[in-house]
Amino acid sequence: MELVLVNLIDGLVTGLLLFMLSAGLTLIFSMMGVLNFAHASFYMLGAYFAYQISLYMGFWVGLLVAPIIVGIAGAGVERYGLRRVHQYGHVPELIFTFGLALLIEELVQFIWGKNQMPFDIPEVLNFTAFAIAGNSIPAYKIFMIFISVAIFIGLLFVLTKTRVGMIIQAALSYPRTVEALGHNVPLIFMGVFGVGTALAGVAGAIAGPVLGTFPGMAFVLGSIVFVTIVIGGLGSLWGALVASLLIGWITTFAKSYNIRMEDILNGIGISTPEYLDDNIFRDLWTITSPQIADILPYILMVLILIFRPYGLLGKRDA
Amino acid sequence: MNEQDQITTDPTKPAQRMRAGSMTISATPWIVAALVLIVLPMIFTNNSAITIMNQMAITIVFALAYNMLLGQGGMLSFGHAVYSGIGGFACMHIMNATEFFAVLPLPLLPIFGGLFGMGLAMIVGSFSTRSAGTVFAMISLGVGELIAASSIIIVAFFGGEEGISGDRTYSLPFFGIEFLKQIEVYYLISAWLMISTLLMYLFSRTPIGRMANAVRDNPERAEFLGYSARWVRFYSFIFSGFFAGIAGALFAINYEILTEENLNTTSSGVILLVTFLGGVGFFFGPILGAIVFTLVQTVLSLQTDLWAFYAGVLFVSTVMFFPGGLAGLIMMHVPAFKFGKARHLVLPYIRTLLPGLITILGLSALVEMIFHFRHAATGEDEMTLFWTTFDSHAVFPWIIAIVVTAAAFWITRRNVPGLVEAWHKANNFSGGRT
Amino acid sequence: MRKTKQLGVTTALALIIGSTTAFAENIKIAFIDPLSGPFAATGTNGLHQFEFAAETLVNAKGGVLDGQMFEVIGFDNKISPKESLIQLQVAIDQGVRYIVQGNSSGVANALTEAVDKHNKRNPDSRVLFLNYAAVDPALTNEKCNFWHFRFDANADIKMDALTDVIAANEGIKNVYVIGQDYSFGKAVAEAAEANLAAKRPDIQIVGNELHPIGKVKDFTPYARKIVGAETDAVITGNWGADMLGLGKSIIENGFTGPIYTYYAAGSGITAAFGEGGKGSIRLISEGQINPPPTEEAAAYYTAYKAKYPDGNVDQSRISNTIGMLAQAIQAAGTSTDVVAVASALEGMEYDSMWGTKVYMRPQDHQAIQNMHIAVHTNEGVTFDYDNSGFGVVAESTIEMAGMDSPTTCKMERP
Amino acid sequence: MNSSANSTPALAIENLHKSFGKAKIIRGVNLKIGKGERHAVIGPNGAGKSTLFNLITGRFPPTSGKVRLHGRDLAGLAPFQINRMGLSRSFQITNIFPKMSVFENVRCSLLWSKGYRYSFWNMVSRSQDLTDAADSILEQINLTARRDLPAGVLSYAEQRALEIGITIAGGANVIMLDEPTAGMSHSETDYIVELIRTVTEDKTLVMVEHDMGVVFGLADYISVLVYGEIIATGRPEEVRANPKVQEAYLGAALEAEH
Repeated sequence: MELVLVNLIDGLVTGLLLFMLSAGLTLIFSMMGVLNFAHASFYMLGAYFAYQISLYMGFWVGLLVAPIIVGIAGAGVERYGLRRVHQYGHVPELIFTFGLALLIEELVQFIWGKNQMPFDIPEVLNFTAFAIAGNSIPAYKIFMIFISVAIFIGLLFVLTKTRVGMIIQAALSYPRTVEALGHNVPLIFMGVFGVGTALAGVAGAIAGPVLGTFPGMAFVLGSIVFVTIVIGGLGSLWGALVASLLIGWITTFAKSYNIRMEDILNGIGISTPEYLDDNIFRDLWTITSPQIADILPYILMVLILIFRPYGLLGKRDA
Repeated sequence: MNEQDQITTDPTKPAQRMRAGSMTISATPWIVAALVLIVLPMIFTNNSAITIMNQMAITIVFALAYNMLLGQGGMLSFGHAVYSGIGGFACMHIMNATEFFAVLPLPLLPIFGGLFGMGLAMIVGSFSTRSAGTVFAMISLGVGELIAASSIIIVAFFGGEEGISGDRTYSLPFFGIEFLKQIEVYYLISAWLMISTLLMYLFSRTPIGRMANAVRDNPERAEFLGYSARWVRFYSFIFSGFFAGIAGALFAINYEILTEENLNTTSSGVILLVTFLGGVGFFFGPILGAIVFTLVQTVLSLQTDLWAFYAGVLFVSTVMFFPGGLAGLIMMHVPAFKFGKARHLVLPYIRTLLPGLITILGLSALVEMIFHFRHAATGEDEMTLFWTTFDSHAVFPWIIAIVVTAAAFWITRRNVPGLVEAWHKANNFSGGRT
Repeated sequence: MRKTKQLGVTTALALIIGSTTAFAENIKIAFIDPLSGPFAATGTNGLHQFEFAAETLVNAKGGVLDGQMFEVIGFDNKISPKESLIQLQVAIDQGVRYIVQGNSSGVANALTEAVDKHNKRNPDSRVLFLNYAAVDPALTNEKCNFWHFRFDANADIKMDALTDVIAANEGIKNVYVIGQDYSFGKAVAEAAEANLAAKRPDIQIVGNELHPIGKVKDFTPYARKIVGAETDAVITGNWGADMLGLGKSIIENGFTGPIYTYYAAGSGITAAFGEGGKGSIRLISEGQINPPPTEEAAAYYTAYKAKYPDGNVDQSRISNTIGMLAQAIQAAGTSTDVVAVASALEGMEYDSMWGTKVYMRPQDHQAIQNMHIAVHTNEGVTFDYDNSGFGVVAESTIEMAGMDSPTTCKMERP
Repeated sequence: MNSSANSTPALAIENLHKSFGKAKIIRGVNLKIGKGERHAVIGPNGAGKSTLFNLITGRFPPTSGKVRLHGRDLAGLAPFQINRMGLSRSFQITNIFPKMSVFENVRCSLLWSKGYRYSFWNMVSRSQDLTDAADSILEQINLTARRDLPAGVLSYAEQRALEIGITIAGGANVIMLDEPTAGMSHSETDYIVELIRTVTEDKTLVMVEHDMGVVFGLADYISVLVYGEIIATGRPEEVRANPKVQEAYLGAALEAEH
């Protein structure tokens, strides 16, 4: 039972981290129709900027400043790159972000080299917050939860209580109408893109020390962020939250418990073949849940798309 | 930059006029292509050139197959490598089925690859082609990731990380040819390149091929013309899967090994970039893309470790400035040629592009120098660039590089208006371009 | 029109390829490993070590035979088997007769088969494949061939040596095995299980699992299971980001015992582990860095650091590869007849500056040498890694590890 | 209507309802349209004319009620299936294939009815019957001169003409036109009306139209749709004289007309 609680906390951390990325992405996607493939690259930039700043001014300044730089960079990309490509249609836009992701990875390697960066948890947070049945919960994880929740509340507040938020909300559901109402849509786009990428930057800055700061970190996270927003439903902030947590918990529990395919198959009445080693399906029989934990979200996404194309909480068709 | 906008934003319009006009199938380009393919290995006799040409041919078939979806059917796939990979893996298993392979002439093997690619496309297409757009794209991503991931887990079929390998020479000799030599493989691949390209071209001229375009542009209208958009997409999808499978089979024949990389999302992403770089709006676009990308990946990477950086810049700038791809860039000159005004462009082009080229080379020289300065071993200050050896830690080479680049850039900027004017002059038959 | 374009482009291609075939006299060694992409750090560092070894051990001493120099040419294979095969062909066309490669057993498998086929089909331009780091046992067992030589111990030999050390440690009662879900990770797990069962039947394997390779973002759940299993030691074959992620996570979640592994040093990993990994991370590898085994080794390392301040000599086998190749060419009296060179390599005994004898076993072309268990620490470190103050210090040595290890190789000689 | 009393009507609508959420847009429409009839549906804005159209052509599923084409129930059929049964429609907002040439637009709309279906063994350019048929339709809609231009560059009226061409090309015997003259100048309207008259010869025509001149010039019968219900159906003069219609709709419009 205690282990369940521990897993819930671990899954929550993973899920909330994913949420910080998917929140920005879902906003960007639903407003601009852009599948921003470079989103995870901004997350990586956040980690690297935070690391670089932390070398001179400490972790906290890094955490504060890096997302701002990332956001400005993101807004710049929108203003000088995406806006230009926008006129050609969605596919070129997407390919633009695709190429951008490659380019950012190369740039990062060019500037910081190809090695892992020794980006570490700050000393003040490097202790065990509490322990559940011998499983220590590091203080940094609690810190991550707090930051993510604070950002979610802040985002919710801005979106539901402020004028800008109202416009963005409207733009999520009726992108064309908002334009017709005379709002400076390009400026809103740039702002949303900047904020979205800044959120990814925050995620990078706080995840860099725990998940590693290296040139491949964007690729590792890359497509899973899309999976999240598609499962959650495009344009739905709550959907992004639900899907992020769902994925966080599914993968955590799948890793924690050794559920074996053989047991499942036996359970539904298929008996194990006698000569498993020669059986062509032997690899299927021996699959265990930790083995496929990080693939499960993709299965979930395909199923969702087949049976509920607008996602869990989405209103619009994907 | 504004001036350049005008040159580049609507390259497709005159080209479309062309395309609409020339619907008859002319045999000349095909004969020329076949001749070129026959003659090429006589010019480039060394094995590495042949290997690279084989790689190009395989990429061309794959990119054309991909463009059946993206360019002609309007379906964006993030997981198309799996269809080519499955075809390749199936062929590899056939190669290893010694008894069957011994009575099968190698040139027939790609048919099996195509059928397996098509088979998988039928299964996946049965649920993924219900709609185009994001749903299709995300299903393709999900399925692609799943199959790529299972390629490592399901060792019995995919062979795990090492993949599976075979020996093409165990097939039934084909008129005495055992395919021991690269050159023999080259002609086999070239033959299939011609066959597949011709078939894919002809496909685009069939009723279903035309309707693929119609569904891409306006699925609803197509439905009210009696066609089910879903079935049209499905047919495009399985034919694309078929030719992707052929590309996979050619890969199997050429490399005699298939691994996880034939299925993974990186390969799927690369083929998307290749196709787009060449230009999705034209049938021959992916051919150009495949040639250029293979050269960048294989030949440029021999020259510099930063090749991926240049490739990234190339892609991003193609998308930003030439959304029609390389083919679009070429085709926007067709009207000028047609109206016999192309000669007006020659001089302005030289005036602009020459310094432009120097600017680009100068910039890349600076990038290389920074890279060398930062990463070269201590004491190894010498670097060779453009056949010149110099000290990257001295000031002088930097000054030269910066001055040359800046000067070339300045000249380029100065000559751009002249080029724009010449461009308008060469194209003013249409009267008042927008 | 498009075909004429193709013609022009391939003319350029021929020029470029031709232009790199400049020097004729040198003995060319093609280094085919990733120089771009996620594994570029390891690849670039390996290339530097090869260049340095060729320069220091061969060229500075006047070369081999009548003054022929070694020239190491880097080919970027982007860790892709397909690209490796293309680059192999390009290398052969440039007159290369010696191929070195190490990263990824998948690539090594592709290369060894391609080299075998190439040598069969083109007897005039045969090449040797000197594998300096790919440890899949199959390469010197069922997939062995005359052209392939391995200078690193294979995964089985390493595990044999590693379990010797574990078996000698009475305090270890429970062991947890975890690895990446692919051939190498599985081979490590199987070897660990088999060896421990034979040497210390009382040791209980409390966990044995695989995780997807390169896809895990958060290792915490795995770490929790390991900590929860109350194990005394962890064995893993992980490398790269997966090693770092797993190791850090295990330690952060309160595990204090030893983590036995293969690849957890250099390429930024030592620096990233830093203080946290101190005393926990234990590596099995050939070549002793700390304390420096010989003065020659110390001088070699110092010279290397002077040239590449950001680099590490983390693969001492690279200098063995170059040294043994030079010795074999010298003994064969030719650098072009690779059959003679290969024959000279078979059964060679080489005195390495890293304080070991290296014996190239003729049955399977597997190098036999001393293996060490080294611990990640900052105490007693003469040569640190990643300029972090941390490095690996040898704790125990297994003499000529795997000397009588069995092999299924049936070597076919030309 | 009377003329076709014995045979099954081309189109029969029985007690059709459609709601979007709580809003009832179509509230029990009954209508029979005989073979060869030219039938116009008119009504004020928001009366549900386009919705009715979309229900008939299978674009939306009805909430309840039936639509029969030549006596066959259309319930649950997809647009393409309805089209294959001989019903073809145009759209209020121009709906063509803008990137294809004018000729190809027409040719694509011929493919199914000419029996080419999903074939991948025929070359469209080799099929002389297709080319001839497409060219003759271009002739009919007066766009021969524009044959090889991308459809997207045509003028608005030409695009509307092309749309009608596409709609009739498939050889359907029931043609439905959704505001074919919307947004046109007088001369353009005359051109389109003439065009419709010739191309729908011997076919059943159902149209929604605002322009009363067009309606009274073309239609044999008129139905008036107000708030989702048909308040009157009949010959133009009957409808014109119907007091309910005058009250609800026509009055103002007719006054403006004269």
